[in-house]
Amino acid sequence: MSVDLSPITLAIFVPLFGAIMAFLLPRAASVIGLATLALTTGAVIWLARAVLTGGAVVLPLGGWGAPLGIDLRADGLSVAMLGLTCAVGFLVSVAALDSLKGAQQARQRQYFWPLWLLLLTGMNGVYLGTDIFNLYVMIEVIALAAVGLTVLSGSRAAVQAGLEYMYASILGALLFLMGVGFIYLQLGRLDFAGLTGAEPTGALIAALALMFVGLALKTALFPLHFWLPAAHANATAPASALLSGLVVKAALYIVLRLAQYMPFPSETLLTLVGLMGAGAVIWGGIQALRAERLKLLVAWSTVAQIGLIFVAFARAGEVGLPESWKAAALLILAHGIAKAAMFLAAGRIKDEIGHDVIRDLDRSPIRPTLAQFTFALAAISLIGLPPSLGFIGKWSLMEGAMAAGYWHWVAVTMAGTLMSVAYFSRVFAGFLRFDRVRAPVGEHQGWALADAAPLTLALAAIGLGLLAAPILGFIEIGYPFGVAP
Amino acid sequence: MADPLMIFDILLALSIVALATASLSVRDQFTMIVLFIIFGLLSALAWVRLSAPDVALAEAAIGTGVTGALLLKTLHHLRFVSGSRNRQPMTGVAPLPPVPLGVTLANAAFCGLITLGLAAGFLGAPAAGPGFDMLVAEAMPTSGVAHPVTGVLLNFRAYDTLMEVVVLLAAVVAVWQIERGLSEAPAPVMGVVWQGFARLALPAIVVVGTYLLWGGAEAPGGAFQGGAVLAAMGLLLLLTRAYVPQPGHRGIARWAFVLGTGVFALVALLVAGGGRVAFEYPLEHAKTLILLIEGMVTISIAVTLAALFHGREPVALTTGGRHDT
Amino acid sequence: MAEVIAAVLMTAGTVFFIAGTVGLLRFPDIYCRLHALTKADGLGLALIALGTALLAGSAGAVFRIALIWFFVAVASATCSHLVARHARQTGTEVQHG
Amino acid sequence: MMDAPLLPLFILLTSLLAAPVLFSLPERAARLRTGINLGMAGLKVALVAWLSLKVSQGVIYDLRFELLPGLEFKLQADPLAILFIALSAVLWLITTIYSVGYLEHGPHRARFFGFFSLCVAATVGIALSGNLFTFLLFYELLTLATYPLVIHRGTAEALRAGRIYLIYTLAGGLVLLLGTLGLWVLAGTTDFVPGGVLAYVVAVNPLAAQLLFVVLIGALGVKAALFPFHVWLPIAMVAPAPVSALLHAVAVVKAGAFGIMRVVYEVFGIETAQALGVTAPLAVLAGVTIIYGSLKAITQDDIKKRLAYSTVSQVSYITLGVALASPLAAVGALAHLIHQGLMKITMFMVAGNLAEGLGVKRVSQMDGVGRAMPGSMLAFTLAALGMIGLPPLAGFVSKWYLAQGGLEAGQAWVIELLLGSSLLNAIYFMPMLHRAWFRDAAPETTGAPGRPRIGWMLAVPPAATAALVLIAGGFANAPFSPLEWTRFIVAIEYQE
Amino acid sequence: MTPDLIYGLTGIAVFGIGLVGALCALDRLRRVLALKLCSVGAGFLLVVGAWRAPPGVPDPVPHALVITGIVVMVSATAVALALIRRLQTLEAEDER
Repeated sequence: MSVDLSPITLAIFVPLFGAIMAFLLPRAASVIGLATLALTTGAVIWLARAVLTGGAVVLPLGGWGAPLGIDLRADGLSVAMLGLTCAVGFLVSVAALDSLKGAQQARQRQYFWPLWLLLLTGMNGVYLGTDIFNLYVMIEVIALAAVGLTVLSGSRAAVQAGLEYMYASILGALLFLMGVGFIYLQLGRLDFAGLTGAEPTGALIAALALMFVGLALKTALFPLHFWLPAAHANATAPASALLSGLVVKAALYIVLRLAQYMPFPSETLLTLVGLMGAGAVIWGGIQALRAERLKLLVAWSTVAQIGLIFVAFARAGEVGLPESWKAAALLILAHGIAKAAMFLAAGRIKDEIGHDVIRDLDRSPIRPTLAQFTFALAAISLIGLPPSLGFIGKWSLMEGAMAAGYWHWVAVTMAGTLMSVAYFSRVFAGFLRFDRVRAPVGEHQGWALADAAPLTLALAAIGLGLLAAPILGFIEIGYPFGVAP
Repeated sequence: MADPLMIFDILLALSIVALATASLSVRDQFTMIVLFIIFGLLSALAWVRLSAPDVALAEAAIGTGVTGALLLKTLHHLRFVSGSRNRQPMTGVAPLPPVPLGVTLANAAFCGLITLGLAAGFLGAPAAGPGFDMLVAEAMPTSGVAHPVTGVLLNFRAYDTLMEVVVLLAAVVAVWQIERGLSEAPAPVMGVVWQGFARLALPAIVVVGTYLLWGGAEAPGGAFQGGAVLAAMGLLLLLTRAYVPQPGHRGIARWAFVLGTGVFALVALLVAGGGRVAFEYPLEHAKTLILLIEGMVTISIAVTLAALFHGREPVALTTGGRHDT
Repeated sequence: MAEVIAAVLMTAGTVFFIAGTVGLLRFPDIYCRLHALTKADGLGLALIALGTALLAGSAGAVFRIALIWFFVAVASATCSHLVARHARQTGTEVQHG
Repeated sequence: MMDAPLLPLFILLTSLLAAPVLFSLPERAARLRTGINLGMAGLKVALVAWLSLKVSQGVIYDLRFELLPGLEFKLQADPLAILFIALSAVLWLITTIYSVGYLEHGPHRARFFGFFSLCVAATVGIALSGNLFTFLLFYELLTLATYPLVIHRGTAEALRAGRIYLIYTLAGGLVLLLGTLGLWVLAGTTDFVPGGVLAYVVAVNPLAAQLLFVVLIGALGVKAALFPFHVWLPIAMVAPAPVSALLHAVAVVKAGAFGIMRVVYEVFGIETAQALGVTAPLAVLAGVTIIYGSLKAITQDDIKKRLAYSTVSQVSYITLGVALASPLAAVGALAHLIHQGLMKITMFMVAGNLAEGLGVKRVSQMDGVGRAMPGSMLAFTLAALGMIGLPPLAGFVSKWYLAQGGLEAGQAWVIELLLGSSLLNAIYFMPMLHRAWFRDAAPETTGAPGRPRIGWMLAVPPAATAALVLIAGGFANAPFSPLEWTRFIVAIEYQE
Repeated sequence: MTPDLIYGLTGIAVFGIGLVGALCALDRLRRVLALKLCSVGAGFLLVVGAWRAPPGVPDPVPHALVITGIVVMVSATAVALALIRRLQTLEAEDER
């Protein structure tokens, strides 16, 4: 019996089998983990080639086809998200090899890999899914694995944060499930294609609102962000990088897809989304300015950046939506790469210096130069300075807003940019000030494997800005859904 | 007008709502859990009324039975930990910072508004909605099973079901990683009568669980319900101390956890080929494959649920301590 | 004929259930309540099971009903025992009055 | 190799690629570092010379790379670009020599020279930008590369200055982003084209065009230290002397001034800008800055601060020349871009030498320093006299053309402004010269005579630039002199 | 007044009650329970959606979905409860 494997199924099943193997064989977990990541990346590249040459790929699982069965579908956007997940995931895994290598972390190491690979299964499943109930199951896979990663360190603060995260995650998923129920009531089917062109009835609006609020809770959109800073700041560095760089993107991606197939019924709602995003930009910025610890600052910056993505989403109103999602997608990619780099770098700095209190960074005679440099490079992309991918994302955001005459979104973006300069420069001052050090300063500390991965990510965040045109071209493949056969 | 069934429905609905409210507002946590269990059983009854016996079985066994057991176990743990050390025997958990009444009221009003909105949306939805009825009816003959719900779970939407088993796997991995070190509350001593009952019940449970699994192909029941019933056996074993998990059993436990997921995923992948895609079972083997999957998944579910109830990974207690990373 | 007998048995069973419930609500302490519940409900259940068995079509169904009755009876007895035992161990007082 | 279309890219890469290499060198590899620095700087000068030869022969260099649909990264080498990169290439070489001497035993040299290279790369990029979008990219890179240089000393004061610098320039960059977006949305292109791209927009929507002008000039004015955005410049004086020299003479301030030129000449077009009525206010603003900077300079005792305010004043000559909208004034402005650079870099290097060799940092300490360091002070004197506008020095040439341009434009007040400003220049420079040459030295500044107080690497660069000041003024009409090249540019910009 | 109407509204009410509990409950165990109530409410909605008037046979797909939802919820509950137990242990150790 010859087995005919499709890259779509492999992208989901390889990490699943990897997780199983890593759980069964704890001693070999790291090797299995890296091999799985490499294989998954291979599958995604295979899939990307297929999408490049033949457009969107649809796989009806079980041969039934939607709406009875479940279809997996890969178009440009989903493959871009898969690529982001695998590439960032691979580099974070490399960094994790180093940061979890001590005998002290034996237990963390044993559980990190199965949880992370399950997380990868869930995320890849989300990016390939076209069935909203299936998405619900997938976000639960993500939630459980992500909570497990959050509390990996086992400290009280981490467990406390993990519990809050768990509550938020369950509630978010249940709101989403309730929305699924309403969609079934109204339409009698659950695949994306069934949503296109549906009349905005009461039940459908209720469904949309429920699902949006649930996803906003999962992706930590202001004012539903309360759980995020503690969870991301207290996790261990590789876990933080995965949570902040990748996990929140899954829910964001679903929002993007929903908006794509079920257009928002009103301009007002879109404005509301933008306002929530603006609130996140401002509030996240203020809290980042006040944060006392480096990782907390980075976590608050995630809140602000998520807000910015929603602003990008709302940047040109209802009419501009068919274009606005691209700006949002660019920002999602940029943030995913840069934030992972930044959290890894912050973790390295904390490891080297021994603490991450921002005020006292400049007291340390130890300067992990490379990690600091990486942090600065990542900050460049997050602030949105050229030629980084973050800049290109911000450019398309502002361009669309300006062309449509939505000056308030331009103002929000600029305010957010200035605030990010202000809060990141607090950190730079800590890196570059030397007159508070008593002992002789040691530089170029630790050329560790753990430095290579974040540096690569940070350089990618900046360099990919130069490839923005091909990236944009790629994510448009196979869009919109309804048109594809 | 006075249709007795309708009166029954309304009474049942009212008691469900009342029990939900009561379980959230009652002060004592033990009462809260008991009220919740009654609530769950009545909900299951309501679902029987809505011609959903499979769902009712699952809700009674898993949603209420296992969840109730988990809640009670946690309550026992909380009372043990705080009762012996913090002198807070009844509250069970450290008090959270008090929320101002105004905030609570505002939240409640907010939720009330949402609920009203949802009710409005529900009333506006089509009365007898469109659905999958026709599609399922057409596809049933080629599904390999006779019971539609089993067909949906293990064939049409098998991918969902696989991922659901993955969720269970993720849960047990997460629970093993979360709880560690220190010994938990000792199991309560329950006396001779209980031991005798357990001994009597164990074989019966095995029979019922297997029956539910086997019957699932034609009648209500299936892997999840059967697995939950078998898990009850595990609970009994754990509670009677007939079985005490040992560190040496971890390896076999891991295999049991992943068995269902692994077999399910392997079968799903290996049937692809010859024009078929993943999850597309060849018609002549469909029933066999589905039964194989169901059997393995049942074992995994039973062991996993029992492990979730037990909680922490069985490690030697000498390595206990909070910084056991 | 069988229907009439079944109806009578089930009605009687329901009466016992109602009696047990009244006892649960009216009796002063946990021991008395258990007394009411176990006795009355046990009989009520038996009567209802008997009534249903009369209506059952096949021997298999009768067997299953008998099995259910048996296990519910045993389980409820065990539960009552556990509740009473717990109450006694935690020192719940017997109410006189 | 005769025909190398990628030549501008190579010039950019000489310093852009040097940066990562310099970063990764260990601190102690001083010789290797110096070798790379000087080699790259020398290579760049040679390449620039070649490029200018080619451009003067009429070869067109135009490199494009699409970043977003329709939006290009574009490098072009036009005569105006050549003017600016020639300045930066020559002065980079000189300043590099000076920095090597200045930082001989200082900490963090790998970092310093890495960012130094990056800073020059950004300047070259600014010069070669073929559209406002590319300009913006390098403009921001310049900010990022100069920030670590400004706070190089790592003291609390340096960091405070750095923060102010960063906030001003990044805010400026953000406004420039806004302006670039505005231009993109309004005109559909951001290309620099002689004569401008906005003629249609100006006709249709003059208000939007005026707004755009204000936004762009405001953004560029931050770096050009146009009043009231000049605040950061004197504060940034905490940077090491070579950094100040570079900031004032080539990189930051000049980037702003150069940007103003590009915007006025090639985004709006001089005629369009005049028609829009925005040039006159700009000229007035430049005039105000000239007088204000000079007045503030008089009151400063710190040498570097006095020089900084002098820069505020002098750079606005360029803006003034651009805003006067007359070809002759434009010649003056462009020539001043070069001349001011030469003069100011000399003075900053000498200021650094005074601090290094004698510990003199204040004007009041300058008594008798001329006798202690005659070579350096001679260079300083030449530059100062040039600033004041004494013929035949470089400053005179540019001021002369500015005045002529003012007359040509019918703005007689410019003459008075220039006279007044020269007077003020004399008021703040003459006392320094007087103290240096004619006062007796204070005891702590006199040491053993005859022994050189500073190494040759500190002494030669200011002497070389001072010589250039002399040459640029004295041989102003020679071929390939800045002035001649300037005339070539103006002919293009005024489309004659 | 058909069963679907009655139980549909019941489900929404239970969901709302759970929502109030999830937002306002003071102790951790109760919040978990409130979330479980929400999930039962969502289950009601789907089961009601599957219901067909008596001669009709209910749609099996939502039934399968609810079963999946129940299993998913018990997994999430188990993790949340494990966190609660762990947190309580850590807090007790801190206070000791």
